[in-house]
Amino acid sequence: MNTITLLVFDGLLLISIVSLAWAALATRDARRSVILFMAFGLVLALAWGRLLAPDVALAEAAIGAGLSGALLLAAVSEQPHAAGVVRPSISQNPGRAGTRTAVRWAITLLCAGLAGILGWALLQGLDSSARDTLAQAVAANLAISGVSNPVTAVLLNFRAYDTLLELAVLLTAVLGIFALGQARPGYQCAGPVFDSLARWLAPVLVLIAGYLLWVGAHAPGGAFQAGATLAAAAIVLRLAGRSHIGLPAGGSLRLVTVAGVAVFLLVGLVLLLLGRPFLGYPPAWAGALILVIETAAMLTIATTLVLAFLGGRPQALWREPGVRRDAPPASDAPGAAAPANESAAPSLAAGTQEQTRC
Amino acid sequence: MIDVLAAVLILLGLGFYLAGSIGLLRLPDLYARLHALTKADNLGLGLLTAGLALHAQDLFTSAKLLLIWLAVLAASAASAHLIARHARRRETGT
Amino acid sequence: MLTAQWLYGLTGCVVVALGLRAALLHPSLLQRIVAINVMGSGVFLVLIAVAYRGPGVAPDPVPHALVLTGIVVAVSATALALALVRRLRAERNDG
Amino acid sequence: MADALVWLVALPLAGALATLLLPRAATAVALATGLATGTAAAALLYGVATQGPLHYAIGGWTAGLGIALRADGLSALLVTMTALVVLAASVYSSAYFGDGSQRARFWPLWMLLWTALNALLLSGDLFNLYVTLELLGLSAVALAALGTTTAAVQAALRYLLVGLLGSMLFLAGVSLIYTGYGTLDMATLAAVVEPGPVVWPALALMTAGLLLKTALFPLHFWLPPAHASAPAPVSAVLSALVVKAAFYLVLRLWVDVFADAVTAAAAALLGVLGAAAVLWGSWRALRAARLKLLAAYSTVAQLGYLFMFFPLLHALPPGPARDLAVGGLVILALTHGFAKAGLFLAIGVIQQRSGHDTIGELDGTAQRLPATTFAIALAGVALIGLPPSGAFLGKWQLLAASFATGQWWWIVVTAIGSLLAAAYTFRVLGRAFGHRPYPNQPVTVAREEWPALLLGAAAAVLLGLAGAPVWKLLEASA
Repeated sequence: MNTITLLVFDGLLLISIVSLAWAALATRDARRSVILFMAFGLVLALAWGRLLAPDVALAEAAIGAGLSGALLLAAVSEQPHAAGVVRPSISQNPGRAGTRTAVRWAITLLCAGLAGILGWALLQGLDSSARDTLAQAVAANLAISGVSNPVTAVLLNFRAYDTLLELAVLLTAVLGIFALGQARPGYQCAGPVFDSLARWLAPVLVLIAGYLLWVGAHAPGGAFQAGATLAAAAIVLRLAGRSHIGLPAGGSLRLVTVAGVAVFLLVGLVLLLLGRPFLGYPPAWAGALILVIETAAMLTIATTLVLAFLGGRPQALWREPGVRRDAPPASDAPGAAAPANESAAPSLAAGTQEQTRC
Repeated sequence: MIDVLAAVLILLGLGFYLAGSIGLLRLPDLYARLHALTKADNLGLGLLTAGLALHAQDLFTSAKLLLIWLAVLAASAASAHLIARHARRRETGT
Repeated sequence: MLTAQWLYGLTGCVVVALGLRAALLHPSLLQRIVAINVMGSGVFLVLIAVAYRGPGVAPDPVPHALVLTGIVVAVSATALALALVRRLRAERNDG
Repeated sequence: MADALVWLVALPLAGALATLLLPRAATAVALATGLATGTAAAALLYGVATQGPLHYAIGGWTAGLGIALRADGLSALLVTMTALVVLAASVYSSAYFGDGSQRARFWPLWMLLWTALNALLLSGDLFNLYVTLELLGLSAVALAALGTTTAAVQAALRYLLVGLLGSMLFLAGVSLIYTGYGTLDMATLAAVVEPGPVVWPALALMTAGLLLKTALFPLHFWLPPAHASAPAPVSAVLSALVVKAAFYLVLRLWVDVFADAVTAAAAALLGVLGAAAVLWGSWRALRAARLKLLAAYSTVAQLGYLFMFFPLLHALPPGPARDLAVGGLVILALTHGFAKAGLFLAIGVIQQRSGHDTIGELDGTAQRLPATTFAIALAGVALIGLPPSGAFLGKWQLLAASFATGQWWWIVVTAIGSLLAAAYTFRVLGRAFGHRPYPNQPVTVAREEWPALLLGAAAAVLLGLAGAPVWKLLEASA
């Protein structure tokens, strides 16, 4: 009886995943597509839970569906209500409709073929028995890894180098966003209901973030989920129209943005200079070092995700050297990126340039 | 005994979820559908978490389950209000 | 090979194909970014399906860590892509 | 000596953080870190030359569990080339970017790009390669988007979308490999892998992703607009290093890790695509209206030569003939790196001084900017493959290998490609030496012209005359 109900549940879950994915990608309306994508992310988090991957389920719900959804919604809300910025798709767009449908069919067949090959290779691969070597190695070394949650052990000890580069990827994305222009204008002050919700929700989210960070050592949780929850608190405050959402200003903002990678690199290099391998924590100190790195990583992940949500350089907080009004010298010579004036399209609520105190 | 009570609670909760979903599909306009969603589903969730809390091994887990219910209550109430206000404003054009 | 493994794995392959098709064909820039995210989720579905070891057994933690890293990389790439779209639209509006 | 592997990644990353924390002193900090990384690259080259391939297990964990950094002759040479090209372009950038805020945004991204390049060239783990590919892609796009025109932003967005597609395909291949073999470390994989239903699709997916990122012929549409609209030092590094890093990965997978899973037909396909890239790239370069577009299409063409080596390497049995061919491939890649970087830097000087880079209006450039025109000429010599340049040695080995394996058609393509390369180089030089009615005084911009000249000289003369150590190093670390 048990396996039948499980099979039915699996079937329903998978059908909803595929249909949500298909629906999100088939609609012409960008707004509908983003909301369906967020639903797809949440159902996917359910799938991770079912496959006994609670850490990934937390991250998918918080970052995959939550923050990606927030970024996409903020982008969609700025878009003129026409169906998105229509541009030729990546493949050259042939003129006549006849060839265009031919190309569509060709690409559809190509993707179907890819799915077939991928599935066939996957089934062949699933037969082979060589897959458990790493799982056993992780279990064997878990005792000296400093944490008891195997996923955190892999993320912050065995494959710590991956996580270091991944934090660098996050930093690169934010620096790229800053180079592109100013932040979006703030939102209008929220009504009493949403304002009281934000007033109550933000502290609870900060508390949950601290709990997730601490629990990550021995149970599902960790720096990424905690950072995403902290970012959610700041984003709720910003949506409620607050101008001060907890981001430090000036030099300390730069410090917090850099803290995650800096602490990780510092710990690695200090260990290197002490004769141990790079990022090779001594077993006695591993737990404490991992907690220090995770705390810095949480702060950096939260800050960078909030800065990404702002969509550009927060003018008051991020000060840059050089001429205040950047005068563009010779033509292609890279004059300063002309600060993109705020796009005309109204955001969620027509935000005034300077936020009213609320 | 506990299992029977938990099963009853969970079944009741599912019933309210079903009612909420049918309401979402059948009711004519936005405001009615919002009612269906926020009222039926929240009550369904309350019963569901109560049933699961009975199953939970220790008090701490059941406390967390109830916390989930309270958070969803607050979030769905606020978002329903926002959606209704936004729709209202678009209709009356203010 | 467990039924859940190949069930979720093949779904992952289907989702990858859906994402790739929309990423290549969809006219709207924003939805092409959504398509790439969906394609990434499909690959993650394959990875986690491979890690699954059965109802009571602890799964293989390495793919879980890989997918966690992949999710954070995907969100940073999406943020940069959306900032580029926003800048492109700002340039077009006053261009 | 193996610590150099770690310092090569840690130093530029620390430089990126330092330039972000000290925006006013960004240029000084960046140049200092650059020199430190350059010495680390020299130490690595010396280490590989004396002790053979180096290996560093990060965190002290065994290769399967943890991530291993590895450097053999090929990656040591490419890391050294990266260091030299990035250092030269950094000196150039210190004079190229006018105002403070632009410079403060440039340096952190520049150092992150360098980190990604070194991390990619030294990594020995497949998933780590995915993360480095993403870091490389994002930093390259962010730098390319520093250009202020709408075209730059549009090209950067298309480059990002193509890059993400490529990374996703690569990740799909990696997940198949993990499904089949349960390990991500390339060394253990090389010993275990055998042709079969898992390896072929995985290799095909990974290669498709990498071909998107290295812009091989049918998938090259995103490269010319992205490289042509980016600022000059960024274009130089994009063309010389970023696309080459993706090529290095294809080479590493096809020749080293999955060598016995590669079939003759697959290698021939890469060769044919390479040949098509040579012809199409050279033709479009000849017809390009702007210098930067010419250089970008020339990149597409030069990469075609590198891909033509694949069927030859597959046909040659392991032995002295094959080592010579591999040496030829490496020296051709190195020469193109130096020459293309020098060319883009020189074009940047012309663009900044005369406000445009349209080939039609280059009259009098030789009088006005003598050193820059000389740098373009040196780079042209290396792109064509005239005798003193390293490219001559590379193309010579290409021809020799074609004779040895009897695959004569690559010779025809190389001849036509070199002819077209000569055509588009002399077209530019002919225009540059055209006289203007009233000659104006020559202008010299030391800090911008010296890097271009040194890179061009390295490609055109140094690598040609002192090319032997490349072969010795490759044998020492085979």
